[in-house]
Amino acid sequence: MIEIRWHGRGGQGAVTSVEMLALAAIEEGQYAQGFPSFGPERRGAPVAAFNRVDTKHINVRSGVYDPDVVVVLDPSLVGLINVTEGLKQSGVLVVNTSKSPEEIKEEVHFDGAVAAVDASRIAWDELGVPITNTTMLGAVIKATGLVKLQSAKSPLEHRFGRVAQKNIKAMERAYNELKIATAN
Amino acid sequence: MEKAKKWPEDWQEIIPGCMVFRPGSAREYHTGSWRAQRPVYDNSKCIKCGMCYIFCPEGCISQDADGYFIADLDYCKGCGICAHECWPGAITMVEEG
Amino acid sequence: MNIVENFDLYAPRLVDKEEHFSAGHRACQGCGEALAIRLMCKALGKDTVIVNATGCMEVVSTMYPTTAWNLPWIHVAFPNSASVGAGVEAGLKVLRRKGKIADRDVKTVAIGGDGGTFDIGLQALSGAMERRHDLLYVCFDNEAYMNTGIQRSGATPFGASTTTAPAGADSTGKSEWKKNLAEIIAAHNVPYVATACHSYPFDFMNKVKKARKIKGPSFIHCMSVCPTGWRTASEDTIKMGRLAVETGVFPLYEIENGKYTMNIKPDRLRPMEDYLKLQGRFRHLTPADIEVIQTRVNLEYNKLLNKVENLQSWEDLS
Amino acid sequence: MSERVGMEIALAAAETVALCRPDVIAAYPITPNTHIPEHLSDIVAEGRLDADFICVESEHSALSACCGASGAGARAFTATSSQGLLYMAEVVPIVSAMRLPVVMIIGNRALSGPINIWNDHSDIMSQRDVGWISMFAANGQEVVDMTVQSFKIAEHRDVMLPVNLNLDGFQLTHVVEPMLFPSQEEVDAFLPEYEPYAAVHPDNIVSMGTLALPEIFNEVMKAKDEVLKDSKKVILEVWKEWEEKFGRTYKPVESYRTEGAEILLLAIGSMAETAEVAIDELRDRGMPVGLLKLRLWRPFPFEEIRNAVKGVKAMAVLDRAVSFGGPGGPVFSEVRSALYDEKVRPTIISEIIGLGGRDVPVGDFIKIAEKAARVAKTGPEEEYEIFGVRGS
Repeated sequence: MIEIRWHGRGGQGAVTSVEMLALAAIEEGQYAQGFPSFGPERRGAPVAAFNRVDTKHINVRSGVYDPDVVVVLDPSLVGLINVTEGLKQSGVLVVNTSKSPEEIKEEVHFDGAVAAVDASRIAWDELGVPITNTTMLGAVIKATGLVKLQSAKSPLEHRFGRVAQKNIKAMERAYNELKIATAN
Repeated sequence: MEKAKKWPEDWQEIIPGCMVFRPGSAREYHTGSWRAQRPVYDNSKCIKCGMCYIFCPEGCISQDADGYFIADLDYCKGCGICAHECWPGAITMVEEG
Repeated sequence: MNIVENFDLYAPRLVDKEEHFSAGHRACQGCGEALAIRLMCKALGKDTVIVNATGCMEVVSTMYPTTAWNLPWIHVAFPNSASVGAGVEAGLKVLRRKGKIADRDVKTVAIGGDGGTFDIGLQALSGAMERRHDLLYVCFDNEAYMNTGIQRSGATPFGASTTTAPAGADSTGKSEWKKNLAEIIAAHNVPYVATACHSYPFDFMNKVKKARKIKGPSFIHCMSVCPTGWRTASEDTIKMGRLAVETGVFPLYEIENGKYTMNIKPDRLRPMEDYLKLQGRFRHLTPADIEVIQTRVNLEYNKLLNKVENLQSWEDLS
Repeated sequence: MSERVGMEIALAAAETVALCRPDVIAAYPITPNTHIPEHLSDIVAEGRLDADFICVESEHSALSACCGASGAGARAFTATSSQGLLYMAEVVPIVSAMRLPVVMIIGNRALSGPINIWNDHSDIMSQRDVGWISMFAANGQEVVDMTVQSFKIAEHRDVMLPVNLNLDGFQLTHVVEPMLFPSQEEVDAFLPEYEPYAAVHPDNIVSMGTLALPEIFNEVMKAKDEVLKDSKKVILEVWKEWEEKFGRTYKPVESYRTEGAEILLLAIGSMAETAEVAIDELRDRGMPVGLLKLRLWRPFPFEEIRNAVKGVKAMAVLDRAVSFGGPGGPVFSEVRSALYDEKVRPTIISEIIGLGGRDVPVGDFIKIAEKAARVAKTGPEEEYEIFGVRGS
């Protein structure tokens, strides 16, 4: 079972990210959970959301403490909160940043793998808004290989309707533009 | 109307939800026993206006074949509204007993 | 002698002979509310569902295993006859739409006393009126919680002695004025709002018939004399209702699409003392207290007349 | 054919309710159940369900409107949580007394105060003795299945009682996961059209909600109690039919790895799933431990509980509610009372956990199982415990 923690700010759509990833996995016949952190946070506040993905029914319904993957939707959260808390050394940190993955690795003192993509710029280019949740989905799919990129398309189409193609394009760009610094 | 027992004897006899499927079955209970005085009609004064019928809270006043009114003493509680509202003065309240 | 409004000879010919609210109910001798319900049912006819709030009328009419009702009737609790009514109305509407019940108009009529309407049921009533259910709500107002033993409600008039607002050395009974419920409901843009009283039976029944025809919410506030709670003679029930109207303390009017009509307009209002002195609940009032009440009644009556004279129907405003 | 779809469980509940073709839905928003009525209103607005959605002004009116609709012969549904359930509380026992088969989904949430929007079971436990059938789902699939079952059980002529289906707020309501949805045809075949025992309509006049005097009240209560107890027969029948048609098994008390178990955990709701992970770990270590999952809360499955504990030395009952100043968690006190007359019975301890959304990780179940193993030898250490509370 793979556990993922997403960090974002209220209103940035972290909950949509976990839903899209869970639906992509489910579409492939895998089992998945996607859930928010259940907090009362409002727009702007740092929030977290979670995924679990497995090949069999997932019966754990407690919180995620030792994620395999951490995703950071908002560059400003790195340094503000401890994004690597509990992250397994064998795991991967996926960050929206204009910096290189090596720079981030240094900044957060993480020995495991770090993947970086300038999702904000991609989102501006493709969507015209700095909402990176669908863009970062592409980054996570590339970094983890949990699902095929193709599998995320139909959930996005279903969710975003008219603007689905733009979101898919953004996701694909992040998938292609992601840079990875391997574990030490 | 089928006359029911005052109370169902056993719990098995309770109708689901205590529903009552016998509309108007309150008539099984005779409120006439509450009465201390009863209305007596003097038909020679009655103009058959029907105000006694209209104003009876029990709805126990009806019209006979000749158009005069009678109170059903099984239900009349003796409130006296009919006598009070009968402006030709055809009804008087008389002590029971 | 002006006994009843629009006095019609041979009254029984004008009304439904069926007793939809049957004898054998256990209301007090001379109960104005039981009479009002009996009259309401005659005006409604058989294609009606009655939704009753907890209160005197529910308790006296449906002692299991019997019922005084010859109409379909449902009671759930005290504060919710409007919301139960909303559910009945919605249920009948959907079932009719789906062809599961007969395709004909059956009116849902929710009823409650003043406690169940002015106080504990006001939220549910407001919601039902706001949601525009096809629902007639009739409030039978006897001006206190009579079922529990004459406690003060939002409908109890100023100066009345009740068991929770008693008159005493330091109290003249209830120290607040009666809530104006008809105005509150009218403010929901309800197309038909009326006040009525069992002492004007044809006026009341006509209003019920009018309200029944409204497709949407309608509301009737029916003053219902309670000889037990008011401490009046049981034979005076009709007279007391008449005095409430003739003194102007409870004027009979309609608000149709915002247009006010006074239905019974006495040439001169009788003094409040005529009304108050017959009631045990007001026995403690001094002439000064009565003067205070008289002043307020005059003011409220004039406010109403002002609306009657000046407010137009919405249809004329659009 | 069933379709496997990923969806938030609250939305899945709404989709399943829609498959059951309710006539009237009346609901009021309250976290964490809100997504259920929200999504139902979407489904009605999209024209996928021919129903009246009454957007009431309070939960009291939500359940009242359901009473009215059900009394009129319509299939009625509502959903709520926590304070909303308490606001309905006046009407709750009346629905069962009137034998109106309303179905309600409760997204379980802690009662205030202090105000807290997260999961525990204090809401439903406060409405325990009201004459409703009460059941718990532990995952999304069970929510889907049990929603359909609830209507069938409630409306069965031998039952005619309201059903509340409990799912943990957030832990279930807000989780996206895969579920198998029965098709509309399958639901229609399983759940017949609602044929009311009686309905308020001039074509068949009835008085509903009458007054019962002391002379009759004992008998009325006895009748209400008997019909609730008897409903178990229908519940078991419906579950059997479900198993035959859909291949998924439902029992009043379900067991997980209880073969040869000397130690048992008994859990209710979604934590019963997490507890399985702990049982697997402990079994791997060689501890003879198993898990009971209580699905049917009312009518309480006395016989099944008695059968399930044969040969067990100690059992920890996990409650998500406190019975303040009482004998321990509400589930615990029921279970213990069920076993009181047994000649041989396990030592039972009451562990209260997961209050107001406090997370219950796998390690907590392991610690509790270890404690149960300890008291099997030494006897109970206290009346009950709020597990893991700081300061003790």
